[in-house]
Amino acid sequence: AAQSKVTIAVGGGACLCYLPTVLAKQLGEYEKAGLAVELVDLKGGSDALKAVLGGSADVVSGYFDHCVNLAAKRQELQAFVVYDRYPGLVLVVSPKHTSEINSIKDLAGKKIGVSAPGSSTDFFLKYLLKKNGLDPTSASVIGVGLGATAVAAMEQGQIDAAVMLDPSVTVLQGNHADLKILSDTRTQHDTLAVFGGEYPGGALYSTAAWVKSHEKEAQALTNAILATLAWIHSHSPEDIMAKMPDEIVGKNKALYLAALKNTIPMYSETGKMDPKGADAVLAVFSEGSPEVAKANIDVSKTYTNRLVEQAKTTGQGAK
Amino acid sequence: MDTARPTAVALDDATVAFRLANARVYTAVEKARLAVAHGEFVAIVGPTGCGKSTLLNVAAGLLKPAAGAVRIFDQPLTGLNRDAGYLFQADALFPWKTAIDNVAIGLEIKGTPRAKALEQAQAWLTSVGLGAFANRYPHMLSGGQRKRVGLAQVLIRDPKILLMDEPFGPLDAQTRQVMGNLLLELWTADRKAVLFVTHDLEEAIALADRVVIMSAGPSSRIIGDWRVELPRPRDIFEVRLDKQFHELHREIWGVLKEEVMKGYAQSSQAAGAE
Amino acid sequence: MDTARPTAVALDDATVAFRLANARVYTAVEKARLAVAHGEFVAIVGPTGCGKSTLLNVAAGLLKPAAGAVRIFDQPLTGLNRDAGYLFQADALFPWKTAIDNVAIGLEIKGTPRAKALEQAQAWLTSVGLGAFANRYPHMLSGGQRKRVGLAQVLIRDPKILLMDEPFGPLDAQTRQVMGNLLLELWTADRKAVLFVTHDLEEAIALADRVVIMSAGPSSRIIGDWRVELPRPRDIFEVRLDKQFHELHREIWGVLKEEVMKGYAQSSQAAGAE
Amino acid sequence: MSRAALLLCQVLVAVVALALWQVFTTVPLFGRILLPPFFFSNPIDVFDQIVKWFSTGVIWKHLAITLWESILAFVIGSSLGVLVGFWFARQPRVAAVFDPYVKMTNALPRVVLAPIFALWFGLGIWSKVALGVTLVFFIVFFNVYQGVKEVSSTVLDNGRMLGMSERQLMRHVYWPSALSWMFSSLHTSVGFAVVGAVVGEYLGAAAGLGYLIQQAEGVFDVAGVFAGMFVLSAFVILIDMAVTLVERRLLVWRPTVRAL
Amino acid sequence: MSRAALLLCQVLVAVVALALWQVFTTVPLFGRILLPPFFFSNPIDVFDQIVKWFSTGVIWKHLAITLWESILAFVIGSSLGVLVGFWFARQPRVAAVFDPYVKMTNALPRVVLAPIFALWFGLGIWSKVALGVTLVFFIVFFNVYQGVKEVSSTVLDNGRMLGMSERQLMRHVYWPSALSWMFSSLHTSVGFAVVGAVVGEYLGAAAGLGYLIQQAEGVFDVAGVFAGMFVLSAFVILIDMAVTLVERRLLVWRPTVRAL
Ligand SMILES: Nc1ncnc2c1ncn2[C@@H]1O[C@H](COP(=O)(O)OP(=O)(O)OP(=O)(O)O)[C@@H](O)[C@H]1O
Ligand SMILES: Nc1ncnc2c1ncn2[C@@H]1O[C@H](COP(=O)(O)OP(=O)(O)OP(=O)(O)O)[C@@H](O)[C@H]1O
Ligand SMILES: [Mg+2]
Ligand SMILES: [Mg+2]
Repeated sequence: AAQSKVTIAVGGGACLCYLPTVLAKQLGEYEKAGLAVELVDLKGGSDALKAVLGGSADVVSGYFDHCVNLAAKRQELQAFVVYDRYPGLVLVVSPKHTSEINSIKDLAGKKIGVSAPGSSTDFFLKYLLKKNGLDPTSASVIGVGLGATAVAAMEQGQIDAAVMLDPSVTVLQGNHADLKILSDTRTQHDTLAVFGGEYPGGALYSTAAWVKSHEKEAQALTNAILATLAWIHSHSPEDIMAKMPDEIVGKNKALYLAALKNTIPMYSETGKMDPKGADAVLAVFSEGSPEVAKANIDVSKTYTNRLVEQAKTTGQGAK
Repeated sequence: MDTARPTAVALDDATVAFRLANARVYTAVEKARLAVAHGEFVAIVGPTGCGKSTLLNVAAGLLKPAAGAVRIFDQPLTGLNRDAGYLFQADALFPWKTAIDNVAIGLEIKGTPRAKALEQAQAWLTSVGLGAFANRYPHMLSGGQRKRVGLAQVLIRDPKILLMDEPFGPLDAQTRQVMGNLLLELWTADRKAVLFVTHDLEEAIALADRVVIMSAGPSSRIIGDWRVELPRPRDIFEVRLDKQFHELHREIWGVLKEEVMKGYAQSSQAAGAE
Repeated sequence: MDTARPTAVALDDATVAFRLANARVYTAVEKARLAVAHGEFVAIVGPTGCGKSTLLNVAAGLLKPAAGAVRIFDQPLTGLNRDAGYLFQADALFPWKTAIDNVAIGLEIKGTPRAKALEQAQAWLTSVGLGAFANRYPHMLSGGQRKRVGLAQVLIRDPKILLMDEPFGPLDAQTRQVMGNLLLELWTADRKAVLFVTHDLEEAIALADRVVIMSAGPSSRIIGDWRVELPRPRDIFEVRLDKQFHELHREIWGVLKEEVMKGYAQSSQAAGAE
Repeated sequence: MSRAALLLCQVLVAVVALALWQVFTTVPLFGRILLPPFFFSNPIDVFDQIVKWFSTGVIWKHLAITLWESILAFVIGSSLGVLVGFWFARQPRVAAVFDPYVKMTNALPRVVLAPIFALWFGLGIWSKVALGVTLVFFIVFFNVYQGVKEVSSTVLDNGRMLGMSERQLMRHVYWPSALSWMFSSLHTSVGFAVVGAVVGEYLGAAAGLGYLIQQAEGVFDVAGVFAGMFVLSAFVILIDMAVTLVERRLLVWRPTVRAL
Repeated sequence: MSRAALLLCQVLVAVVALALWQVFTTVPLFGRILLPPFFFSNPIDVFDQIVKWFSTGVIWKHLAITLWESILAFVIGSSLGVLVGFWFARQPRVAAVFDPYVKMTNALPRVVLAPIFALWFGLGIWSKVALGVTLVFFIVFFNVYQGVKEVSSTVLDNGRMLGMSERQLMRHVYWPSALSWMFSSLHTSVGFAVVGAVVGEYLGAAAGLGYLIQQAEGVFDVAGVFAGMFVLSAFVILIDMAVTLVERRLLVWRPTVRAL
């Protein structure tokens, strides 16, 4: 059958949180579902999203929270399959400041790194502070990115703590066995504790209009992702790593594997959005952004579980 | 001056002033009045720094006089003087062109096909004694050689008005005469108006119909205008043996010498004058 | 030449060649042998393009001869000739310095305090007739004015050897004489070795102890060397009335004229020669 | 053209550009909006944002930091460029040996070097200055290097014959002669100094215009992004004016108009 | 210095630099490793990575894309720079009016513009080319603009008196006279063209050296990052050589050595 072409903009392909999108390509799941998918790597989730809004890509593989955020800007985006059930954000204390900081409460007045001001990591931090009874503005926020800059800043103690993602967290853990972690949403425990439910991380989403007009492609994508998720949970981390392209694994395989092991529980088993999680996203963003708080967003419009459910009923996806 | 011929270049009381630092103004030439008829050969002589080059620049349209007017063939001059060929006092060859290309460009600009332009350029280089130097870039030529390439560059265009600023300055006496005869030949064959600046009074008299003397600057003026009634065609070397030549020379020389000494005294005043 | 005096500049069979395109070589000067004693004034005359400037460049250490040697005060010359002052044929003033700064720099380099250097520079400008032009940048001066600033720039340093390439070229006859006398005065007061290139044979004889004639290029050689036995001190203008002067002039002129015509014939060969 | 007329023309250009921007972002032409407001905001919103920044005063702190970084990057980068440019031009052997390495270094994407800068210079202003320096340096260096080599050989020979030492040649010949080359590169590099500072902040900082812009980007506030860029550009003009003043002062000797 | 000796020196510099790098990243000095391998990798690993890329052939595809982007950016950017530079220099009014806007534009951080380029030019090579063009253009523009203004006034007057039209002046006077200015800027901008392409890929792409570098960075594979930068730099040298060849050809008329 003639394959439809779909371009997926990935918000930073190296991040383990986006692994299912890449793995699906490696496993050939997209082709099986009748799609020719091109993955384009962008620097961050918001760049990926802009690529889709600008029309140069069809679907974003990125964090769901942007859908909510953009609803406040009257941009209708809709997530149709969620592959991360936990957000994977980790609040880590710099090895140089381990002794001073024992809980989130100690963060008042400290310098805390986030990937970028205004990013998900920033909002997450503000939410945590608020939840722990601190003024969200009481800590000074420094953008340090997600990569080596963040690691350097943490190692040198230029910042007191940081919100990080994998593999950076694993790198730090590898160098510092006693690394102090204040909140680890790679785990079910902390995710539930912080958000009171599963909190959606990476998802495939696009404009509501696209989802509507490209029902077939969206369904195919959903099927491919669900198949991949099932494959992930039925294979060992080593198997998964073996499937990933060399340039993404890099030379330090041990590091990648360790990070992967830390991350695997994060991947969703169902591909479904937990409505509580969606509400939590809104809550988080309302905290940091008055604009979102005021916007009267109907969260239920920002996602749909319909395609996942259809996949299940037709039995194409997860076995 | 025979009034039948049109005036090729006319300066009507042209005054030229330069702006100096501190908003002061230096009047180089004041109320210069000069008319060069078509086909007339006028030599300008004057002490160094009196404003000879300035006058040529005005006639070329490169400088606007602060007061007075310039007419070219009875038309007021606005912008460049398109009828004139100008051999500059300073080096003005295109350093990125070989000697032959420097000469040929004068024709190429008019649309002459390149092959033909090169052929003529080679002929011109040969007449100025540089046939063997066609492929040299200007920096590989001696001072006198560069000047002669410049001469060929101007002459090849066959302009109606020739402005020449010390064209034979860096040449030896012999070559000067050869070049002078070449110029006269050309001018006789196809009469042009020539404005010729030189420091060599003998050369001026030997070549020109009229010799114009300028006073020392600042505010230099035209202070003398002699007709040279020597018969044409002249041979530059032989004309010097003429008695009339000597009388004229002595007469002009007297005026000139006085002027130079005056200028020297004027311009060498102690500092603070400016 | 009186052998008691040391030799200031000696060229021992110096041959100078230039590389042209296509790996060809142009031999400008061949086996030039010339010795200038300390305190001697030597004028070089020759047809245009024969290699006069080239010789001065060699004596200045700016050009290395392809063969032969250069000695300065009996030492082989390696690198620049630090004893020489060189007045270039082309414009070589620093365009970013005013006239007075251009002159003063010669002293400042030696470490003279600026105030004193400026004072002397002003005095020098006055002697070359430019006292009132001290604050002009070179582009605001006429050709002859620039040359005179250059002259002052070289003379103020009081070098032991003077290399001068057509120093009076763009000056009028009167100013030439004034400058010539100035040069002679200086030279008499504090004898220097002078190598003086000129196209004006009369000037050469009037100024120099010896007049050297070069043949036309390529591969030009020194073909004549005349002593000028006119008594010193000389007045440049009056010396021309001397009978001896005229004889010498006629003699040298005869050789020179022939040379120039030969050179003209040689170098104006048709294209293809190069 | 008189100063007033010139200013008028300049203002006119700005007005037309802003008007077009406003129209294209708000009025649909041929059935669609040419510049989607999501990407381009519109001049009114941008202006609002700028006014808000200045009226509340929040901008000053950020602006001061960015300006300070830019100026440091500019000064350090161009001084280094001038020094090394002169050095290379005067030491042809050194130049020949290092030439390929300089060119290689110039091709390194500075963004990738950000972690190393953060490591060496910390997250404060110095890592941003370093980033700016790596941009400014090369622009100035290449021009000064060429400028020194372009010195008129007659003038140079004159200097040498007047007995100038290498240092005096530098001061009296090479330096003034290479000035217009240097200033040309300075005009280019003013902009790049600012770009370096902002990009540096963008990659990791706690304050500065780059930080503001990134924050605005994070919440999809395009008006904020554009406002940041405008404030930036306006200040570049100011720095450039300072450069032009110095240039005029140092290049008085150049021929300008010929006569009255 | 002969060619062989020069080459030897150059190799020597490289060897020394690599040796120092190796030592500093592996041997602790004064109790600590000066260049932590986590940030600096070491030459051997980098070399391994490069060899692997070339032996498996994966690099070619990426390299080809990046080179193509760089060359396009370089050619388009410098052509535009030359054209606009000439235009501005010959139209002083246009130049005066637009001058501040050009300078403002030059100060915009290109990284921030990436989404707009993606909007206009898609995610393929053209958005990267656009980014490179915005860097190259300004460098060339400012130099050409200045170069045209530096034409010797005597030579220019001579051209005008010979009756040259504006076009002929352009071809026979301004262009050859501004050439050395132009080439100086081209040497600078070769590097910037590549930087533009890589940064563009770094911000969003599916292939190219910038993409490779970003992937490597994402998994903290510093050797990969450095390997990418090395391959890049090596190719810049090649492009620069091509520019130098053209330069030599066009500037034959310049005085070089004086005598045998
Ligand atoms: N741009 C300028 N600014 C100020 N003064 C100038 C400028 N150009 C020329 N002058 C002055 O105008 C006067 C006339 O200059 P001009 O070049 O016409 O002299 P000239 O007669 O050609 O002299 P020479 O025989 O030395 O070439 C001189 O005193 C000179 O200093
Ligand atoms: N760089 C060069 N490359 C090739 N040939 C050169 C170079 N410089 C000078 N020449 C040639 O060498 C010869 C001598 O030149 P030089 O400048 O010494 O002549 P000159 O005697 O000073 O002439 P003039 O009286 O015209 O100044 C000339 O034929 C000239 O063409
Ligand atoms: Mg003159
Ligand atoms: Mg000469």
